[in-house]
Amino acid sequence: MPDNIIPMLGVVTAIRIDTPDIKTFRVEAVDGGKCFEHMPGQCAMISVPGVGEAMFSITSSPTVKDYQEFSVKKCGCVTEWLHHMDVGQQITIRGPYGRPFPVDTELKGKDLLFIAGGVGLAPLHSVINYVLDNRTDYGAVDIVYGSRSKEDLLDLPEIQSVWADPASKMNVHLTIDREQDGWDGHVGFVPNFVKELDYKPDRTVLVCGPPIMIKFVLEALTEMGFVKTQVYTTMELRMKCGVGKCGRCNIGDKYVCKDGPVFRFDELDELPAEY
Amino acid sequence: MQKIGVFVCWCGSNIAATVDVKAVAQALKNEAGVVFSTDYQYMCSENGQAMIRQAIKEHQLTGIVVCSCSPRMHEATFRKTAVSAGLNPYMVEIANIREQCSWIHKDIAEGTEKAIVLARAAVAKLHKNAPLTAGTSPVTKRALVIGGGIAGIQTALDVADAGFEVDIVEKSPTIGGRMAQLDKTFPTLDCSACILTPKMVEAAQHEKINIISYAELESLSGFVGNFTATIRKKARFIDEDKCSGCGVCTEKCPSRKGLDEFNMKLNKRGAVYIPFAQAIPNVAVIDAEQCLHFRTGKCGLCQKNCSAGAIDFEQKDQLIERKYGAIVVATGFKPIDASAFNEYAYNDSPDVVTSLEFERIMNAAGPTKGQLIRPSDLKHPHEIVVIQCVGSRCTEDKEKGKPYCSKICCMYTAKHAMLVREKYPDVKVHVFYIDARTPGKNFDEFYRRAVEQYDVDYIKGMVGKVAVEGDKLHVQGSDLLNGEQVHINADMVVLATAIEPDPTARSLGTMLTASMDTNDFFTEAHPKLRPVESPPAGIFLSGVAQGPKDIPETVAQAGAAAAKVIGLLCKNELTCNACVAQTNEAICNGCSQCEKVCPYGAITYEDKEIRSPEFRGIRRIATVNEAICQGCGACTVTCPSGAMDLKGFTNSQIMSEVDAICR
Amino acid sequence: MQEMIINRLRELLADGEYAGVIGWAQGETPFDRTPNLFNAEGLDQLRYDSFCGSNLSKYLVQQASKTEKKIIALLKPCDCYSFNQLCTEHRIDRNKVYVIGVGCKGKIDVEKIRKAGIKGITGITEDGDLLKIETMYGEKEISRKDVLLEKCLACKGKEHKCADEVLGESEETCSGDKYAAVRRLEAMTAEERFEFWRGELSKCIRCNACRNVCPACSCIKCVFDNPNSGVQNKAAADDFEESLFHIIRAYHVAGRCTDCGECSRVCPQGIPLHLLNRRIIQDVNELYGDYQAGESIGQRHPLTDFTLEDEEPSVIDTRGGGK
Amino acid sequence: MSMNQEWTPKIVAFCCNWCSYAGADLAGSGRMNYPANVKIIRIPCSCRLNPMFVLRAFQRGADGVILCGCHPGDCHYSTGNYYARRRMTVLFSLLDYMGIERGRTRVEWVSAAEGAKFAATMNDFVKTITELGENKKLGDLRCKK
Amino acid sequence: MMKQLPLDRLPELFRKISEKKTVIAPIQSAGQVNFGVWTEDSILRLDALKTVKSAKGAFFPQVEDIVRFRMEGKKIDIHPADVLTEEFVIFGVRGCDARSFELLDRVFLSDPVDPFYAARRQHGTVVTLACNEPEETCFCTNFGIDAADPAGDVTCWIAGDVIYFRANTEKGIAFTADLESAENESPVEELKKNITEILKKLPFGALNLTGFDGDHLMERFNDPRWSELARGCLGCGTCTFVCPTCQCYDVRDFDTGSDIQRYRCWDSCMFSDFTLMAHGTNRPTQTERFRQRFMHKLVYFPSNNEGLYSCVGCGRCLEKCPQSIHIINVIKALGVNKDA
Repeated sequence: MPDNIIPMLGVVTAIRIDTPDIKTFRVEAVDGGKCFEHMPGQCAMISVPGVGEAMFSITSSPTVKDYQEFSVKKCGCVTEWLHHMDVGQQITIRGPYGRPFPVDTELKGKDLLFIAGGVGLAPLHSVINYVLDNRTDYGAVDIVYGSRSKEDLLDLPEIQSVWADPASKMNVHLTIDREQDGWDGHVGFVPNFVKELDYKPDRTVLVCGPPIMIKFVLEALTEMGFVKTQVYTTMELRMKCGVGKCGRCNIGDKYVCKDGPVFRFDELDELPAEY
Repeated sequence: MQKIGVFVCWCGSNIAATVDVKAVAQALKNEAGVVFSTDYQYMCSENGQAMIRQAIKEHQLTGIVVCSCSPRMHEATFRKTAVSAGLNPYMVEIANIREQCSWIHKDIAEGTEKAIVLARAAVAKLHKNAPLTAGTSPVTKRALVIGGGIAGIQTALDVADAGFEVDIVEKSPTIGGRMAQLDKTFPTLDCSACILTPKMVEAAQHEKINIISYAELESLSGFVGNFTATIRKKARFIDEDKCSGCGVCTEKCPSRKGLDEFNMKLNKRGAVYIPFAQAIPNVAVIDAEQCLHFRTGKCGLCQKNCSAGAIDFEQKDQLIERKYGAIVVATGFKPIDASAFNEYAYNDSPDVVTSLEFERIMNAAGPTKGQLIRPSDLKHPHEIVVIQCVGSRCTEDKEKGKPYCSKICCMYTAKHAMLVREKYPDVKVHVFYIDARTPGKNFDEFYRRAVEQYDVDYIKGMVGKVAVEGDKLHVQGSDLLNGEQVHINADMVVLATAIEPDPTARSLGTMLTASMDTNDFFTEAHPKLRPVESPPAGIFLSGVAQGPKDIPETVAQAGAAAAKVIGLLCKNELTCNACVAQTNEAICNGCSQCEKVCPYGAITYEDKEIRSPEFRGIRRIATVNEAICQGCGACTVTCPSGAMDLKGFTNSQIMSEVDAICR
Repeated sequence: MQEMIINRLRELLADGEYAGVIGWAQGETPFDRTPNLFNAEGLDQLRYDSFCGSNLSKYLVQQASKTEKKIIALLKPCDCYSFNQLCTEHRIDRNKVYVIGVGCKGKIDVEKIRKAGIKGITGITEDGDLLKIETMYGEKEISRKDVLLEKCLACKGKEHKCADEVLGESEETCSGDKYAAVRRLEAMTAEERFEFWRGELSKCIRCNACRNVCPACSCIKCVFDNPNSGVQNKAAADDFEESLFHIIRAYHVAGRCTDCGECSRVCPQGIPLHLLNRRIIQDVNELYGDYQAGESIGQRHPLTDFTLEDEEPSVIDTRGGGK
Repeated sequence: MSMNQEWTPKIVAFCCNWCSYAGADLAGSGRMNYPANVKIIRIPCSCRLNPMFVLRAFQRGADGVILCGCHPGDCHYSTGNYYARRRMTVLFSLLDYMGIERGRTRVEWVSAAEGAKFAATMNDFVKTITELGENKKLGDLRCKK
Repeated sequence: MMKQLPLDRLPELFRKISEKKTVIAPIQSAGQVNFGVWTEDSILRLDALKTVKSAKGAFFPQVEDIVRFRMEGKKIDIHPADVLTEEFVIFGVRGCDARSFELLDRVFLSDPVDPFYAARRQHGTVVTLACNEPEETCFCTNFGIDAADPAGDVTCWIAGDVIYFRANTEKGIAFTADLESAENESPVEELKKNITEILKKLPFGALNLTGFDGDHLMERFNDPRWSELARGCLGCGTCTFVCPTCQCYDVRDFDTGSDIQRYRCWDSCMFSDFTLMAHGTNRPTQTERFRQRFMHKLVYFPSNNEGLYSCVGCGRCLEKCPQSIHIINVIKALGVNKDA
């Protein structure tokens, strides 16, 4: 059966409400197990027939054996529909698409710094858990994560109970944009927080979040002595086919769906700033 | 995705006899989004409603479809049920499986199949429903009555008595209107002034009524509950606060060339005048076009003689801006111009008069002090001919006459004839008529009295020509009953002229966006059910402005309009219609087409900052005033981009219904 | 005339009062004329001749709102109707445009020359009514009036309905009864008409050229591009959708279409789209009184108006067609 | 509906809420029979009928579309049916011009008191459409099973 | 060895082929010539140099169903559409369109292979036809295409009233197997020479394409003249849809009432909603969209495909652009030699 256009069936086996506008869906194949294998940073096309098809990054780590998870922010008709569905609903899914984070090559053995804002944690979530499951392959791991408010922090229970657990040997730094009752953590924007944390420029950085945050994080990192070859991010553009044929998601001569979504910043520098 | 509950009603056997309700409930279970489906004997019963309430809570329903009788019957019921279970009332759809299904079909299979389709359509629509909330707007507790005739006065009095402020805007120097000009009223023959002037005084003295005379509405903006009117109070060159109405100025005025409007221009008046003795306000007015002071800069006799110092030649028009919650149109009528009817020699002989002119001649306060004399030679007439339907029921020449019946002419003609015969038994009165239309309490009796007791000569037929022959008027007409030509040498001819809306009505209608018929009468919001309202909310109709009527009808309508006004003004805020049009600003072109088809003037345009993927910047955008919009949807179809949509009946809702039906 | 226009524009543009001129630029082939915005320096690229058939009024929708300054537009007599209609619909601010009415004696349709079998055209010169055509296969001749644009055959006259000034002479090029083609269709049976339109519309490739060029189709977002409209569609998947697009388009511009003929001019498949609009125009004129969209600014078009005595829809049964 | 069933026309009737829908209700309470293949969609006013709805119905397999509204002059919103009248005239004429059978679309004014007229109109319309046969020209093939 | 057939016997040949295979050829319908299925009643127009739409639709149709979904409750059934299994012949393809198939192959046959396209390619036989009378809008010469001797499974020449065939591939040999051999190939040689002479006279026959390559990507992209070039562009898809090499597509769902039909259809990067997402688009004005189309053809595609341009010089856009803006404008305006 042709597999790059024709989707396969998935069934939603669990739904978690993360924030007021983000839900995480657990998807399994109809007969149980994962629909396909993937690597951290890769995406999948999920569709609701009659409503539409949209690309989502796979939030769960490849090391999870039985299912895949997707954290979805409500912002269009497909996501709207997904937010309204119940457990047991079938959806269609195809993938995995794109180039993953180089977890088994360039990132291996490195000291890592994850910087995320809002729903931007979703693509990094997969990498972080992958790193956690292969903890000895990597050096120091720091996670800087910020959101508008406490309620908008994705995966907070997991962050606090797993990532922040000393056994994980990861440093987690959370921040929210504005003061809030019941929050005694850091307050301030992510880029400034990164500067305050004053990392040495020997880390490999994975950053994901709203474009404006990425811009300022990049400026902050440059100020701190980081160079672009150290910094990875993921891109998001309108996609349809997922295989570099429909002609929609290119940045210059690269297709986000095929050559991305993970890019190193020095690679982006050689491409038109059309994103 | 909605979670929908479907409730199929048996309506006893009304539905269940020709629709397999269980099958319908079962079939609907398979529809996307339907999580609960059941049937029950009487959904509208307390038990049925309780079942709905329970299902809403138990299944966390986001919407319900009730398959039952017509929504015209129980939509409101089930909406209330939904509300009581915490659901938005607009998340209820009714599938009409009784009137439009079970009652018209005999075959169960057929009826069941159709009921399923209708229910599916309702489910499909419900999928696209969104909770709606009706907006509210505050109410200014003051009414504006345009026109100070009996209609306006009565409305104002009734509204003011209920405790609300009322302004009467009257374009002439005094209130009173046409009724003040009348001598006696039919069918009781009591004196018009005697019954009107107390009302005028009552209005003048009412602490809630403010009379703005010699003034006209200049502009109006806003909407029901929130109108802002600008009123132009014309300069009368008299300080209303100082003038005592003593009348000295009117006697001193050397100019005598003015034509007395109150007396239908049958006599002259000074340049400074008080329209009539009981005028309210009892204040003089200067006719600037006639006044020597204004024409030559000299004179000023009135000023010199006014002990109150009320004469103010420097007075200017004054603009008054005020907010109102309701507007009442009581602009009344005027007789049509009889000069177009020269076949009746109206232009050739002063002894051919209109009925209203005749009314003044008969009136004790009129130009002849109530003496019946001919205007030409002041001689007593012996033979009078009245011609009815002059300009009424005129279908052939639209320029000249009116297609409608003026309604009051038959009765006032009978009244005139009777009064003449009563006072001057020597005078013979002939009346040419087409039909004598006398429906009304005691009307026909009145007419018959004229014929039988007063021996008025009623001739069924039309007058062909009136010719001036010496000091006589040769009337040539036909008597249809006897089939012969009639020739009468009359001393006077009275034309029972048609009445037409006041000439200011048309421009006023445009200002109010109130619709009017081709004869310039204001159109009611519904000819049967809303006869005293104009289609735009907050505009009410009183008196002849809406259509020909006599005094009691006018007063009745004035009271009805007042009741509507009171009903509006006693609310602190208005709940708008929830199913109103709405602009999708991101795709509105600002092209102004929707505005053109809106019957209520609910759409205006604003320059707005738009940030959509297609456009960033400032653009002209249509805005719907929810307080005015009645939800007809005319705008939605005119809108080329589909930016205008109607809540509750959106494009996607209707298309979903279509899809479901055609599936 | 081109010289005269350029000289006048040089004068107007000299003091910086205007943001520029919307006109036609010389393209790569001898007869390519591309709409563009010119400033004083670029004026030597401006062309005005028999190949400037395109209607520039719609470009003003964007340009006039972008610039603070007024903009100059070159409009042919027929373009003026579109301009007025756009002003009526508040899509162009009349005060921000200085309209130079340019004379027009009919424009040439190169496609018609090609259709006449003339291949490899490398140059065209006019000699009165005669066109001398240089081609890769030798010199050819053709009568100018035989290759006028379809729209010129329904010329609305030589008057500029909105010009602030007029340069050059115009000539009416109307070929007589502009409803002749509509009537020919009406005379067919319903079956024949259906076959005619199916044949024509089945060629449609949904390139949207007709829509995008149409001055009446100035929607910020067209219903066919709007996922919420219920008719969004990018390609005609079957016969129905081919018709649907054109029916809805014709209906949406009903009462507003000035019959500028651009839809048919730009159709790559040569579909006579103007015949749909013209039929509506004919209907409206016959049923609701003469109306010319864009005759002046501020008109109320027949579909946003009514009279109490309007015909019932069943009137169609008794009129042309209906067989 | 099963495939082997004999063809019966599908009719969509758009009825204005104030007059014609009430007229249809009256036909119902008077037990006046008309074919079950007429399905009514309630709209607030005849002027709410977007030509797109008519085309949509045909696309989805309707064989006839009828609009019922208040009699001219009786519109609840005073002017709605006058606009509807012009719009439908132009639309129907265009469809006719494109070769669509004239009888497939109709406008009828039915007041709230005219239950009998409603039933008679529907009976007549169904008869007309039955004679015209299946709508083959304006249907979307993908919607046919 | 060439084969031949009198031109007037071509319908006979078509009739014979169409017993087993579908024949697609330039056919006139409602006044326009496009590739379509040949039947006895068709008006065959081999003399028409350019069909309005290119021949690409034979392999990459404007609309094609890919999968159907049936939904019931929370369940979904997936029914993929069948790929093509019948043989067909596309006859009368010109050299430029024939090249376009090779370019489309680069996209659709690269990993992962597009099954629908691949099946059509597998079952289709391409019969090309030399261009006896190239037109002024032709500029195929710039891309190494020989209009006098086009590629394809079979190449044909019409010389006088005889049509000559040369099989180039296995499929081609099968196609020509039953035809009689050509007695004399010199008319073809004569014709080719003739055509070659005409091709030399093409006004846009020798464009300077220096600088249009992956190495100069940023320079071309950042050229300030794009906005000037794009100003008259209507944003319609005429150029895209007549273009033999444009391959962008959209995937859409249609609710038939009983199921969901997913289909794909041609799309155009010139359309304003091409890259539109819920919160905006990365190509907000026509300038960016216009640039994308030509950058793709002249820079991005060659960058990913060993310098191969995604243009075959057919010239359809020159003839069909409503406002006469086309690739020649872009090449001439942005070409490196202009800067020099």
